[in-house]
Amino acid sequence: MTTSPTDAHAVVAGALTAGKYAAYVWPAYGVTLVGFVWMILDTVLRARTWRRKADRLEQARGH
Amino acid sequence: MITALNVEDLAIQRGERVLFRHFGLRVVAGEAVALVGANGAGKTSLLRAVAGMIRPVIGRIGFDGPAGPLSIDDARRQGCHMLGHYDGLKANRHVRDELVFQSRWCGGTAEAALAAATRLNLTRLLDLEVRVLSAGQRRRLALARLIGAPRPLWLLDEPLAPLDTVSRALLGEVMAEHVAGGGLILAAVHDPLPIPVRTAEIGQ
Amino acid sequence: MSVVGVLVRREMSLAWARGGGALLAVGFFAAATVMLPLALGPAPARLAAVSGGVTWVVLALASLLSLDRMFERDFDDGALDLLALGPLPLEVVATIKCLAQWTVSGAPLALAAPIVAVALGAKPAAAPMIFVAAGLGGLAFAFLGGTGAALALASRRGGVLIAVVVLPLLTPPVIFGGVAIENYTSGLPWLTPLCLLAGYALGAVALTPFAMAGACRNAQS
Amino acid sequence: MFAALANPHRFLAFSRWAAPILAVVATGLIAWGVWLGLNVPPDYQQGETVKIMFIHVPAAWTSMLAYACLGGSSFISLVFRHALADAAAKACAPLGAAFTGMSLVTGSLWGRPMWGAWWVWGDARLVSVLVLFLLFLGYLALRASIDDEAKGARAAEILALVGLINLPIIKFSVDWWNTLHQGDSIMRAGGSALAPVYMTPLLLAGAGFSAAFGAMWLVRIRAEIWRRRANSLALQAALA
Repeated sequence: MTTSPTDAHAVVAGALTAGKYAAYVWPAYGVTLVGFVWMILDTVLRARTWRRKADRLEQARGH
Repeated sequence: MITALNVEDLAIQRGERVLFRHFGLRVVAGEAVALVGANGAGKTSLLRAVAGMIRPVIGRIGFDGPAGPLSIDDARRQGCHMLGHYDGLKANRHVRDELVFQSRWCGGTAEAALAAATRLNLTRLLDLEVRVLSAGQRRRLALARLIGAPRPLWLLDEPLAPLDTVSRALLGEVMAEHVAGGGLILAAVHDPLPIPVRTAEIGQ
Repeated sequence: MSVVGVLVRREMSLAWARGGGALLAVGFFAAATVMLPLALGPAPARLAAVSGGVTWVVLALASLLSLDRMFERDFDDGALDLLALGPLPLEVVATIKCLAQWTVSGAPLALAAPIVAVALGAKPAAAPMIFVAAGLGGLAFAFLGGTGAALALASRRGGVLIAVVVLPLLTPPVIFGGVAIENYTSGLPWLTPLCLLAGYALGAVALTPFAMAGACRNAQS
Repeated sequence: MFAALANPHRFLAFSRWAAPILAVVATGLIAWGVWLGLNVPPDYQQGETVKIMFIHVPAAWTSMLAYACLGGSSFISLVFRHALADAAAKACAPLGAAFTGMSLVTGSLWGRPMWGAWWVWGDARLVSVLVLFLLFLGYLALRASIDDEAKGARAAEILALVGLINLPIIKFSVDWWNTLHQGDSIMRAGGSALAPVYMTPLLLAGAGFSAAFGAMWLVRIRAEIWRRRANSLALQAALA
């Protein structure tokens, strides 16, 4: 799908036009993005904190 | 008809803590065993494991009948009495109703229950509500089902606790008769039982 | 009298004493429905339109509220251990408890439902259907409510938790019951929804005792 | 397969490479699907709002997938007593609730321009997703309200199974209830008669959402394993 620069610009513009319902389309995508960001952050942070805690306790036990 | 209780290599875990490991015990007909051990050592948990309420992490609990091992579920539901700290009585019901229910439910008859009541001198209280009974009287009411519904294996968790000296002597007699009649008793106790017992230690 | 009879008699007397018997359930039922005209205004047309549906929803809530502590009292005072060591398995004990609950507060609610619905403006001709639907629905509410009560045993927080856990599961009977009443009053075919309601209720009677017994054993352990 | 994964160490090793790969696949699929979706010609009836479908419908699919995973792992944990299966169930519920929540909000935003109402009771799928959301809330409420971990786990597992058995019945009753109240016509956009130009981005986004759910689920299970390990280590240290 090789497009010259101007076409790329046009394609992007095409995608972003949401017509008169823009007020509903973008909030919907916004909510989904927020949802994903929260899930990813919560998941990754949870994994990191517990992993660190487990490793620290593992060292403390002299392993 | 349980003639023996076998506990082999039992380990019980509560939450993250392992209460005890490699606990073995065999109780045969005509024998009473006192479980001793520090508070929290797992005496109550062991009784509840034998009664089937707690699932042990490792180990096996078996019941032998006259003709070899019995089905565990039937043995428990037909041959075990368990008396815990709580007596299972409803405050707003009458003593007579609870007495008859507890005995009938465990396989006894109303007559046997009333006979047990006279034996444990509860007759004066029959028409009262459980609410007005003292702790000792409630414990005696709960004990009535041991006599009212004859079952071979008694699992008692500190049975003497709320009883006064007269009632303790009475319970001693009842237990002695039960053991003499080929019954088995496994009791978690702090103060010694009024009958000759073999002791089993739990915990370190 | 067999062991089952002994237990049934006990559970009936307990159910009767527990929620003040039918009095509390019907009391709540009436009180909640009185709120509706006060809130929506007395216009008969508006009230009549929602009478069947509102009766049905308030019936569900009344059923849930009147069963709390069904297992909890026995769990707290040690009777559940005694019941577990009885000749009948916990599944049967749970079934008998829910049936006692249905008889003691479900039946009076089913009797009260038509009266309340008609009071709100439903056609009196619909009364028999409302009674039957309330009876069947009450059965489903008693058994699913019992499941919620057993699950909440380990949590020391009955009441609202049971409602949060159980209400989504009540969607099918509420829909079937509401449609059955709706169709009956407007002359549409009402047998299918009624059979669906009966099917769901009987399914609940058949399956939930296993969940209740499992939850009780979990709480006991 | 379950026995193999039941061992935490083997699961940690497996998920160490599986989770990143799934994450990469998910990002690619979602980006591709959304990109195609944004370029789709406006629907004759709905105009641009049809673009919301490409995130609303996948979120609904994934939330149902999440509940199926919740029910499945609860069943395995209840019947085979795998501690890891319980960790999987516990890890899966919040994700399921989040996907259901997103699906509801996007569904409402989708319905608003077309039907003038923020919530469209007429759409059977929206209503069943709403009930699914309540089921997730019930599960999370029950689990949160029981302090003892082992008891809380089993009670929640029993509820998840009861919910799983009820899910098809709820779906049927809501759809059936919907066809009866034919008052307002249903939005056909999400229906089967979907032009391929709409279908491909929908499937891509759907696969992407599911892969994202899978990746996050694996990572949350890892977190749960470490949490339990940390707790038991702390306990042993205290008791030693």
